[in-house]
Amino acid sequence: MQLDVDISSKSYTSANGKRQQVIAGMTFTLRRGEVGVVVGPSGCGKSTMLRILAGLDSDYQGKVSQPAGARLAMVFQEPRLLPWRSVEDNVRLAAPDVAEDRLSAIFAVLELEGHRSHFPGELSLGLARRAALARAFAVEPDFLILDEPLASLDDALAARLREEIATLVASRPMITLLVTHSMDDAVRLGDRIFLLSSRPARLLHTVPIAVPRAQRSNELIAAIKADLARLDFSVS
Amino acid sequence: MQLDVDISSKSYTSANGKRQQVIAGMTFTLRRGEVGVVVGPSGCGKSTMLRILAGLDSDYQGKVSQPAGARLAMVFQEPRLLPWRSVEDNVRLAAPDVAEDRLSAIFAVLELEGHRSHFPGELSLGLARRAALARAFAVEPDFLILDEPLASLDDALAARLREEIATLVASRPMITLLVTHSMDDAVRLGDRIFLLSSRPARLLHTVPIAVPRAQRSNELIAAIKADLARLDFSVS
Amino acid sequence: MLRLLSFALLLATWWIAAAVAGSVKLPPPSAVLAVAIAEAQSGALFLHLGATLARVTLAFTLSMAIGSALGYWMGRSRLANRLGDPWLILLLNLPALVVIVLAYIWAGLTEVAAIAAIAINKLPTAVVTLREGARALDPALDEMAKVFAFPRGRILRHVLLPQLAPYIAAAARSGLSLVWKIVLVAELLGRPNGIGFEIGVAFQLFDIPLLLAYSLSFAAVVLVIEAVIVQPFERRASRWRLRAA
Amino acid sequence: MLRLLSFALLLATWWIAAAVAGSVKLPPPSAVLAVAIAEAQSGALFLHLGATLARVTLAFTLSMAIGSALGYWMGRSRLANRLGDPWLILLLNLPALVVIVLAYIWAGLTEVAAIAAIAINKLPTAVVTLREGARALDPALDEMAKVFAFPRGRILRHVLLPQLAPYIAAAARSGLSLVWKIVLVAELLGRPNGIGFEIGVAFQLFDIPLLLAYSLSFAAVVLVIEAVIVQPFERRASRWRLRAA
Amino acid sequence: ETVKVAVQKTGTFAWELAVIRAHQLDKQADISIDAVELASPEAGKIALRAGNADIMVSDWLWVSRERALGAKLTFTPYSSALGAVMVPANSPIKTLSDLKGRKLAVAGGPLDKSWLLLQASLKRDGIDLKSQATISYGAPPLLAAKLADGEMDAGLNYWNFCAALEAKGFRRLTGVEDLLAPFGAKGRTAMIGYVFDEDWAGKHRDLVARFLSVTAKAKEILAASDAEWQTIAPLTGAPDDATLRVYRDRYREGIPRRPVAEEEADARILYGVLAAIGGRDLVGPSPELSPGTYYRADARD
Ligand SMILES: Nc1ncnc2c1ncn2[C@@H]1O[C@H](COP(=O)(O)OP(=O)(O)OP(=O)(O)O)[C@@H](O)[C@H]1O
Ligand SMILES: Nc1ncnc2c1ncn2[C@@H]1O[C@H](COP(=O)(O)OP(=O)(O)OP(=O)(O)O)[C@@H](O)[C@H]1O
Ligand SMILES: [Mg+2]
Ligand SMILES: [Mg+2]
Repeated sequence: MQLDVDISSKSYTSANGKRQQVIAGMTFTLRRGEVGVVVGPSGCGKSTMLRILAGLDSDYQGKVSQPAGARLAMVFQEPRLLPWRSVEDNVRLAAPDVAEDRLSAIFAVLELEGHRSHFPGELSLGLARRAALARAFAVEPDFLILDEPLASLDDALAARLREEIATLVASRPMITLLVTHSMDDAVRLGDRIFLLSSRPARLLHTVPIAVPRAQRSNELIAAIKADLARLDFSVS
Repeated sequence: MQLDVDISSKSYTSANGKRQQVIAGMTFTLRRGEVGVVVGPSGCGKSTMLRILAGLDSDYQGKVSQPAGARLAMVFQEPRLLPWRSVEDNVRLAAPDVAEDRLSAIFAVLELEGHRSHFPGELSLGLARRAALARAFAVEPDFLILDEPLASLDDALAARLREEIATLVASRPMITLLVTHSMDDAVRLGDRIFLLSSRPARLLHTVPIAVPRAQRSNELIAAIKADLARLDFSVS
Repeated sequence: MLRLLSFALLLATWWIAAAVAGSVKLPPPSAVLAVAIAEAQSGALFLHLGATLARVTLAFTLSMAIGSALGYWMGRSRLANRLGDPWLILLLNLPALVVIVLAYIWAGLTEVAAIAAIAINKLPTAVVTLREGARALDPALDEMAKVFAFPRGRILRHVLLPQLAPYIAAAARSGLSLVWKIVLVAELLGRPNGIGFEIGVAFQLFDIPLLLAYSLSFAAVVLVIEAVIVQPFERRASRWRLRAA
Repeated sequence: MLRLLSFALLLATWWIAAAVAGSVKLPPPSAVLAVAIAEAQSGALFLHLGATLARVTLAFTLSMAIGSALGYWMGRSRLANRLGDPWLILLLNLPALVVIVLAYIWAGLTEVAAIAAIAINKLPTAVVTLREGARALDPALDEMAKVFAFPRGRILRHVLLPQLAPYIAAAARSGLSLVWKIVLVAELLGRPNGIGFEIGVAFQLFDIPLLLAYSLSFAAVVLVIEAVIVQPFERRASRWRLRAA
Repeated sequence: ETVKVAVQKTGTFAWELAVIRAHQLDKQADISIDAVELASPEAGKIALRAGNADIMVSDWLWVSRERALGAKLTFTPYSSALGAVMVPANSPIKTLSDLKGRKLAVAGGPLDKSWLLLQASLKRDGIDLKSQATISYGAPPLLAAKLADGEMDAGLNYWNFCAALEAKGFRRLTGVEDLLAPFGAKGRTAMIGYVFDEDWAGKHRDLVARFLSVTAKAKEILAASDAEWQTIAPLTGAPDDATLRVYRDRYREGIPRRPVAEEEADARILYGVLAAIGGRDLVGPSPELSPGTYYRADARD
């Protein structure tokens, strides 16, 4: 089970009729158990790429072979909850088979226990994003796509949730693809980091991190970040 | 012209009938030229407070005296653009008197020139947030409210925009209130930092930063952040 | 309750208008009520009301179901819209009388003809409303449902119906009133019972109290259905909308 | 174009149905067209069509304007809704015949009475639809407009109307068809010209081709208005919706 | 044997049917009358066309028109009662020519036969009523009400509405049947009659004959017995005895008593008058009464 991505080009025609290339070239492969992290400037085409990988957009040039039969879960960049269903129902609708104790555990980690019966309109943005995370976790996916899952959360909570994602990833052999603007998240979570150019997005560098996630010391992380910063500067 | 805030309590009744206190006590004053930064855990009540200050919610206990006759601008936590109007129209509708060169300057800084005629649905989240920032900047407000304006942007762009906010604030004597989860933003931009408890939000600490914004060295900033981290930990 | 107050106000207005206009031009509520009670006691009211309600129910259900499905389809598929549009405009603008007369001529003066004709009259307005609703659907939620592999039924119930609910409500309310208006014509032209039949008779006799008694009996039924079933349900279903006050 | 194809298909269906059913039960398009041309040449068609269109335009404009305003108000204010609801249900479910007869009785057999009666018949369906639209308005955008101190006109044009547009479109399309249907009844019962008047005559003579010729003339007008004005406008106004394909 | 008839619930045919049922005239003639009750005057035509009725009530004008257009319908007289011009009791309108410049309500529309006959008759006196009076067309009951509350100066309406007005004290300016003689008609001509399909009648001659005799007997009963009118009073919708009396009298006057051949001869004359003024719109393609419009009970094939 692996994800093969080979997008040679993706363009949008906007309402004013102009055509605009958004992805100019992107080839990589992710294997089971691996976490790929995508980093790139705002508006470069990251979410567009994720939509293609999730099978939501087939209007592109190239070929993407999604892991066959894999259960997909995605945390969109906006929460995308059903406004007319409670937080709990939103999660249960995506994961009807989730056991009550697992659900409780997820809600506890995300500090959502008190909000189970709330409608999404009654949540703060941070809470709504966590609800979207809860939904993705509850699905127990084989292929997990996360589009900036930790934005709009405070540092302490974000750190805890990052640990949670690491735990989840370790617990099951799944393919994970994460988009983030936080180098810290990237280095702490990723097995490989994909650095994208600005629009049209092109895969500039693939930075593998060989040290297993659990063994990455703060020093190592700082070192990798420094390396990345140098790389990053050299292209943008 | 100043903003006096004295909210003793604010509660919501949710759809399931339960009543929940969100703000437990918040008293502060902001003067012209000052930048207040609000920092608090996710879901504690920050956006709720901003809505009260913006005059969007009057169902609370206490008293808020908005700066009389002040022109208000707000960057909501979500972009809140009119989906059926182009980016440029969205900005112009809020600021009909904005001069073309000023508009161009704003779009240039926010790297939105290429997106003027796009509809919001054709933007990435980061672009949409920048459009919302452009709208607030174009208004030339006397009272500026920013709810996590730099979330979902890449580090380089965020740093540039932070400078832009600093420039704007320096150029006009206005009252600014900023909510952020980034301590870096808080220390670099704030004159006073308000630390809130988790829900119900209570004003835990007010940390003034005496050194003018322009003169804050990286060391000073690191020192203040370290101080804050200690404070922060002691309460949460 | 405010609603009752408003209802009382309505009756009062009528009473005063009747007093001013004179009972020939507008009979007072009491006169109409007396006629209604007389008709009810003779059983005629219930007979006719029952017949009409049965037709309304059938035609309404049929046209809402088919109309909603067609409208949804036309709102989602450009091809379906292009193909269906001329038919839709024709059906929309065919007078009720014509449809009913043609239906009776083809299928005889039968219950089936009547109900089909009524349903055909109402169908296009449901299509038009639901088409707008389908066009306004949020693609972001579609994508969410697709990613999480929602089966069809779950999409319909939890993603589509809540978004279409205001359109369905509008189509249902105005549609029910349309069906009722057309049922009357159908009954007038070719049924031996029903409120429309009685209204026709009352009109020929120019018996205004009788006319009003039968006309209002249906409004009364709808009023009760609204108060007892529809509005409590709507309140529940729209709890998620957080409107100040 | 697809639309033309579908239109041709419609004509073909009619032709075949006429051939199968026999021209007594359903005259073929050619027969109806011949009658229409004869009526057009004598000028009668344009006279009656003109009279009806004038009434339709007036009653439609009136009822859409007032109905939309009332509907908006009832959707936004709970008080207005509570107060207006019984009246709304009554008006919705009052048969067209009754309203028209009462209007003629009170205001005489006049143009004013006819138009008022038609407008009153259509009014509640516009109210019901716009009320749903107003309930579905996004409070987040209201807040945005308030913060940036949008003046009333700007809110109406740039914030409210685009959100209400699908509801207005639904109310307008189904409303136009309703107005037209009721105009016919009003003309049938008490006007000396108009399509409804001619349909009444055709109906008395049981002259089906004449009946169809007049009925379809209005559908033809609407078809042209849709194709030339409404749909291009709608396409422009909904460019912002990004639907795949 | 069963005959299906379309009956307007408020029409006179319904009264006769009630008499037939009450006296079991149908049983005696060994036929069963299956009445399709309808609420509007035009519904009978639908019922006939749709095959739900074998017999309905309409006028020979329409039958002739339909024959000319290809539908082989046929007609046999039912009633010679026609509309009348009614004015309020104290109205200054004394003769038909006084209608000039007045507001006249005309039931049934521009092609109504009574209205055409009235126009034709006034044309002989050089009056073009259509342009010289203010005409309001509309539904008969509505116009009757309009005349009753004074919005109209005069009204031409169907006989039953006129009867009700008469009972309210309105004056009968003239009955349309009174206008016929100057055109050359020999007597009261029944415009209204039973209408049925020629082929159907051809196959059921005996049934038609028995049906006609049954209804004729009912007419005789209503002509002879005042008590009978009390029993059918609720059907007529008459609010009081006075109205019922006028209904009764007008009904009795309207019973056709002339031989069919005479009726047909007069119909031919009137057809010419109507065709001249109503034109093709009214009569269709045939310039004269279509042959076969009148049903011949004795014709054998
Ligand atoms: N309309 C509402 N009805 C009920 N509860 C609400 C409503 N709006 C907000 N809340 C609750 O109020 C609390 C504070 O919300 P608020 O949006 O102010 O949080 P916040 O501090 O801005 O959080 P974040 O950092 O996630 O944006 C949350 O617990 C939320 O569930
Ligand atoms: N439907 C669309 N039509 C036209 N252009 C679009 C559409 N969707 C996205 N774009 C454009 O494609 C580019 C990439 O968008 P995308 O959402 O993939 O960016 P992103 O990398 O996710 O950015 P961010 O970090 O802000 O989320 C943007 O410039 C955007 O304007
Ligand atoms: Mg994105
Ligand atoms: Mg917030």
